[in-house]
Amino acid sequence: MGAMFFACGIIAIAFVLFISLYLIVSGLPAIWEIGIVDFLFGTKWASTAAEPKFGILPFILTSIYGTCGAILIGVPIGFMTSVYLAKIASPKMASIVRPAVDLLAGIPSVVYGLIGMMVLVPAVREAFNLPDGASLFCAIIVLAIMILPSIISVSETALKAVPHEYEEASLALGATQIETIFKVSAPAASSGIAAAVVLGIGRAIGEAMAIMMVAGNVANMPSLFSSVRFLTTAVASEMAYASGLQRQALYSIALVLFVFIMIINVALNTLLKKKED
Amino acid sequence: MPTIIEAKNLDLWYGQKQALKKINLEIPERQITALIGPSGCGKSTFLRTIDRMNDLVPGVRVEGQMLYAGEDVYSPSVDVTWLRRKIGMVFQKANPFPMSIYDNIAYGPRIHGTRKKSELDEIVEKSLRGAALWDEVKDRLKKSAMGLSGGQQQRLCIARALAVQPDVLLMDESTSALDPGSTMRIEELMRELKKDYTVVIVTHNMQQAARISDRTAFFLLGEMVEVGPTDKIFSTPEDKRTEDYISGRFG
Amino acid sequence: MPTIIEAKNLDLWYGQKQALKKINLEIPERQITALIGPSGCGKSTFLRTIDRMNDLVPGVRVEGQMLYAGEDVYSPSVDVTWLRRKIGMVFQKANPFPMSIYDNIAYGPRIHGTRKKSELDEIVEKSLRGAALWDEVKDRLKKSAMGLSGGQQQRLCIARALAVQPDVLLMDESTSALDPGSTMRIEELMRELKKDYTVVIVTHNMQQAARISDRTAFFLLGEMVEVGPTDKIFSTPEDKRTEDYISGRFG
Amino acid sequence: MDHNEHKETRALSSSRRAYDLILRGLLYFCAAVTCLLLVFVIGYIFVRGLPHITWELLSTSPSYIKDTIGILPNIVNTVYLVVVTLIITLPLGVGAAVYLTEYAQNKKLVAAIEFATETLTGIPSIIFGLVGMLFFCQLLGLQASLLAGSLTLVIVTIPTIIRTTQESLKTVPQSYREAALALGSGKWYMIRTVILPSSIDGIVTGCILAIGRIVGESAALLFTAGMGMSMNNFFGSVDNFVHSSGASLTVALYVYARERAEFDVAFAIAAILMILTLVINLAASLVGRKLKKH
Amino acid sequence: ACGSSSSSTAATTATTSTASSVAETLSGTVNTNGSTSMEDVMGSLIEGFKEIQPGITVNYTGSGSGAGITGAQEGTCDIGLASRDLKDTETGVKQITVAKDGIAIIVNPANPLSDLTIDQIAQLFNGEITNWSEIGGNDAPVVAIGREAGSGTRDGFESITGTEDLCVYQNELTSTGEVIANVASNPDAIGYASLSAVEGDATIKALTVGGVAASEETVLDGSYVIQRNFNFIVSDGTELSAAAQAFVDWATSTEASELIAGAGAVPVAE
Ligand SMILES: Nc1ncnc2c1ncn2[C@@H]1O[C@H](COP(=O)(O)OP(=O)(O)OP(=O)(O)O)[C@@H](O)[C@H]1O
Ligand SMILES: Nc1ncnc2c1ncn2[C@@H]1O[C@H](COP(=O)(O)OP(=O)(O)OP(=O)(O)O)[C@@H](O)[C@H]1O
Ligand SMILES: [Mg+2]
Ligand SMILES: [Mg+2]
Ligand SMILES: O=P([O-])([O-])[O-]
Repeated sequence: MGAMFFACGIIAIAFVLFISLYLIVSGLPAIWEIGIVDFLFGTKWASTAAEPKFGILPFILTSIYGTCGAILIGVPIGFMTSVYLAKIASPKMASIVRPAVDLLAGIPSVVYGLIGMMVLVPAVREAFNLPDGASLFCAIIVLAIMILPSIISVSETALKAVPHEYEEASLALGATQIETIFKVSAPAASSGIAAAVVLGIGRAIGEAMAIMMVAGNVANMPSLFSSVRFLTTAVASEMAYASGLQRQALYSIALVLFVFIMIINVALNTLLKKKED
Repeated sequence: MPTIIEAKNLDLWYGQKQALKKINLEIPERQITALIGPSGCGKSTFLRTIDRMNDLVPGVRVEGQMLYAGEDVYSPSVDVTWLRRKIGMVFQKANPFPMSIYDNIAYGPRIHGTRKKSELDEIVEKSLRGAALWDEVKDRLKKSAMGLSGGQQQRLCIARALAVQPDVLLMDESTSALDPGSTMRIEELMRELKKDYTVVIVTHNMQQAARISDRTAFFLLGEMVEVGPTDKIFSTPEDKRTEDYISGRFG
Repeated sequence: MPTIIEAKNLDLWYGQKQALKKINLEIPERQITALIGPSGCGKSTFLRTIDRMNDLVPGVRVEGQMLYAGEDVYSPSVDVTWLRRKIGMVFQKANPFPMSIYDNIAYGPRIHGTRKKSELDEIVEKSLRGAALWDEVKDRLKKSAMGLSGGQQQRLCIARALAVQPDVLLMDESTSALDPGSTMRIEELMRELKKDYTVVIVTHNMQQAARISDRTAFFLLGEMVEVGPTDKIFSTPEDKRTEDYISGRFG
Repeated sequence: MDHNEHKETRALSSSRRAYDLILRGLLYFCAAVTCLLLVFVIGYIFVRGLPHITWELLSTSPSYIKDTIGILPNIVNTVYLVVVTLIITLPLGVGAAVYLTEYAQNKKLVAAIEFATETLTGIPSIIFGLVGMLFFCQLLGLQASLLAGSLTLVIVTIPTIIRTTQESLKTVPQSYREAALALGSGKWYMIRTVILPSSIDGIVTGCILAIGRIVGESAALLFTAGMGMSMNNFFGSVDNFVHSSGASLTVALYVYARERAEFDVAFAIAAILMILTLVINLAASLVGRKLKKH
Repeated sequence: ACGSSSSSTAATTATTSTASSVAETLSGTVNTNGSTSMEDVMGSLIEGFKEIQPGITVNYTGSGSGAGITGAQEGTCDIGLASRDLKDTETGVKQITVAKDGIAIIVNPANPLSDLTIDQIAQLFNGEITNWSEIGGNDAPVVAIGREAGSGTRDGFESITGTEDLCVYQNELTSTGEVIANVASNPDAIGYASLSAVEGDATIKALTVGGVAASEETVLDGSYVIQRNFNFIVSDGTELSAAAQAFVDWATSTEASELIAGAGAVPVAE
């Protein structure tokens, strides 16, 4: 029996090793063949052209810009909302908003994509007088909304874990509630809030379907109102039909994405560990 | 001695439950007043009513008056941040902020608008000296306050309270979690402090009350049974219940 | 009385730390042997070595012999499930399973292969009677054991141990968490049990050891200092340290 | 202390008041933005979706000849994915959790497994889709089929099951283990009769969360399970069971919204998914609350 | 691995005879994957086939012609679907043509233009014409909507208009339906899509090319030049399962012609 449980336990490691090895084994050859500099820093992706070009800088930059944009919008709003929920909202209000936030967290990403493409894309086209609304901007907004729930709930948990004594001490010194929250509670919860941010980054950089529906999917160098491809959507949009070097290059993109995710994972782990100490 | 704090017919309810019943109590300036009584009798509640820390508890209702320097602390013209600045509080469990020792002390002054480094340095030193902690920490002001021992942390909290220049210091069982050595140091400190401050302490330790307080008030089941000079309360209490409690017959 | 359990030069280490040092101790059949000594001296460790419950602790190392019925419990030919069946154990905190009273008692017999309803019914009744609990619970055998009082739960645990028909019953401070009434009932029960079982108890309560045990062994810092008839240990101990401990001079 | 000074400094200084006001304003503003977003997203989907949820939609297959759309096959496909995935992932996940809490001695190995599960949690679905397509569909020759989709989802959901089970196993009091062992129980018997029953709540929570993940998954399914919209008869033959392809509800939403421009159907599916999410969250919090009571 | 593992046969005598003269009943699953242009045709064929072979389930996944060809090569489906002919580089598979289809050039109904020449079309897509007013339309930027690189429609369109690798797309969409929806919602857009999907859709407008309107007749007689084949792609090496073979046989027989025509494409069976 023990051996069977051991086997089950090993499976999780096996999966991760399997996925990592698979990506490395199938992703490295194309990088090798294309040349690492041409691959990572090439600005043109034309995988099916007569003279194919495999530069993924547009995807990398788009993913970075998109993620940063989403964080820039999502984190302040999410953090402020979590403060509101943890410290200011009446219990009744909180008991309504919190399940709604959970609901937002559970909604499948295609649903966000649907609303994005039906509401946001046309609205952006109108508002900014663009030929087409599908753009990096829309992707950023959708991502910001999608990471909001996890940022809210993780930082709310962190804020709630701040010992009440800190707050009492601050209030007893004549600080106002707001001063107490921002000068004592938030710094005391900072590692938890940082974890929320990193989690948000992980979510945003890994999302594919929702942004596939709003970003336009042309392999342009990123700019706010142009149609762009992310690392994830670059894999998704050509995966079905790619063959040969093109397909290997897709693995290489997935490998790059995987490296990003691993970095984020390690960061998250360290932050959470630090919090425990 | 002039009275600085005075409760007049003070009633307090937590929701349905009445925790203080018609309390009348005068606390004179620059003395140590001890509040004693069995667990749950309302000592902490009374203390936290003085600087309105009870406002934080949902469903609290107060009737009657609590006067500080002649003014009702619950009157609309009183700003609670000002009130709490004038009336410092030290809690049972030492609760330094997770920051450096310096920042802990400077927290209050900064809140109240002192920004200049030189001024802050001065306040920090003065407060730490006032709390008899300066010599022990002067070399590690930038280190985290969490690294101090329990007794040092509690003195840090006293220093932090002193840094905003209060008139009154409320201490709720502030030595009960400490070892005898640390307790002794803090008791010495209190004796020192009463030269400049009015001190109100809550304690379960009868010896402590007898040792350091000038006046003692005995609470029971939300009522203030008896108050008077500490000697008198401990030697010839007027009320039978006070005598029973002091002689250890209940509580 | 013949010896049923015997430790010979028993050493035990938790990692680097030696918890038992060259213990030599004979435990006679159908008597109550009490192990006494200050906290941390190794009483529980000794008890848990008898039925090899220490196997659960990572990094435990045993040297010397622990004989049960003449055979070393650590010899490879000994099956621990058989051993633990023959040597029942009752813990300090009552630990009934979160199941019905009936299933708690039937748990052991079922492990060891008894499946027939009628047989189980009989065992359950007999064990509960043996633990003096039958009358109190016979109407609610199907109810959860968690609904019993602390004292009842502890007797249930004794009944559960009896249900697998052990030879020996080990009880590690099994009454220390109980009120005096429940303690008395369990002490009566032990006196009853020693007609059929060998009982080894660990207790901090000197009076309890004196009241119910036939023999007493005194442990100190991992050593077994002295063993003998209880009367003798409590009246005229041979070792100075035993005397000091019993008269309350340390521990 | 000087009494005049009291009077002067009594009210909040203007800079403090401004700090207070601005931050408080920001707090309320951000909370309001979030709430409006919540109301908008939830409201918009229900308003656009609910009217189009008809019995016909729920109970038929789509037909090109009659030009009608029904999502019954997608509902059935989703159920298939949930059931098959759970049947595989549950024993594996619970087994791994049992190994970690009951058997593992090697601290390093435990840490490695825990790190691995956390890593799996963070891997984006699209990578699961890619690897799943390559490994299950191509190398194992399963084609793009619901079975390949389920196997991919096993990898996706296993960390959830491991984590929730492990958490509740940790709350089982050590004294239950001691009691069982002291009665001569073997380890596996103890786990089966005492440990697992006591942590059933955690296992159920894990299942509910896994179902939520399966129902909401799209990127990992698009390339592994295909987009078939017709009714599959899974139990007709082994062949059908192993290699029918088909779209789950989320994938169908994607197809109808993107490729067919059938927005009413897409919103109807969105509303259904939203209701499912609501039910799943509710169930999880109910079980979670029960768990806390123990 | 394409065909062999894919199907079980209830009646073991699998025939390769042409029409499926309702003789034997087969069972199994046939997964088809590929061209999104062929969606309407496949949808109709699948339903028609279900009536004569109720035991066989045919699934259709619309992921583009390139995916269909790759799928057939790699065995991730039984039958690949491609709206273009195989290239020399695509080995290991063969094509079976089921129908011909026009590629309609579509604009928003609000666009005043109704006819373009092949040259004008090429210029609109390769970025030489950037404003509709240059060719007599509104003063508005041209929004060229294209398909993903693996698309058969894109391949057909670009090779016929001579714009391979030259097109400047505002948006690269992955299916026929998306292109139609996008053009329908953007007054300045121009795109290309399967005629079978465009016919009878009032949300967009199909232009005439050099004066010829796209229709079954003009496609069949070759006067509408932007056209291509609808093909089944099957593995060279592995034999199709009985169920898949039955489907292919039936779909390429005259029995299916009416259904194909009904879906807007031009049947080729004789
Ligand atoms: N936040 C609260 N909500 C409701 N009731 C409370 C609250 N705080 C205290 N009480 C009740 O008010 C009564 C007085 O409590 P208080 O804490 O003032 O007692 P105390 O004299 O300080 O006791 P102790 O010596 O144990 O600290 C008690 O019955 C207590 O249960
Ligand atoms: N699992 C363990 N790992 C390491 N050391 C242990 C472990 N259990 C006990 N010890 C150590 O072994 C020594 C003996 O412990 P033991 O529990 O046997 O004492 P005891 O006599 O039962 O004490 P008490 O009366 O407090 O129950 C102690 O020093 C204790 O710290
Ligand atoms: Mg108190
Ligand atoms: Mg012990
Ligand atoms: O979907 P396509 O027919 O254009 O490949």
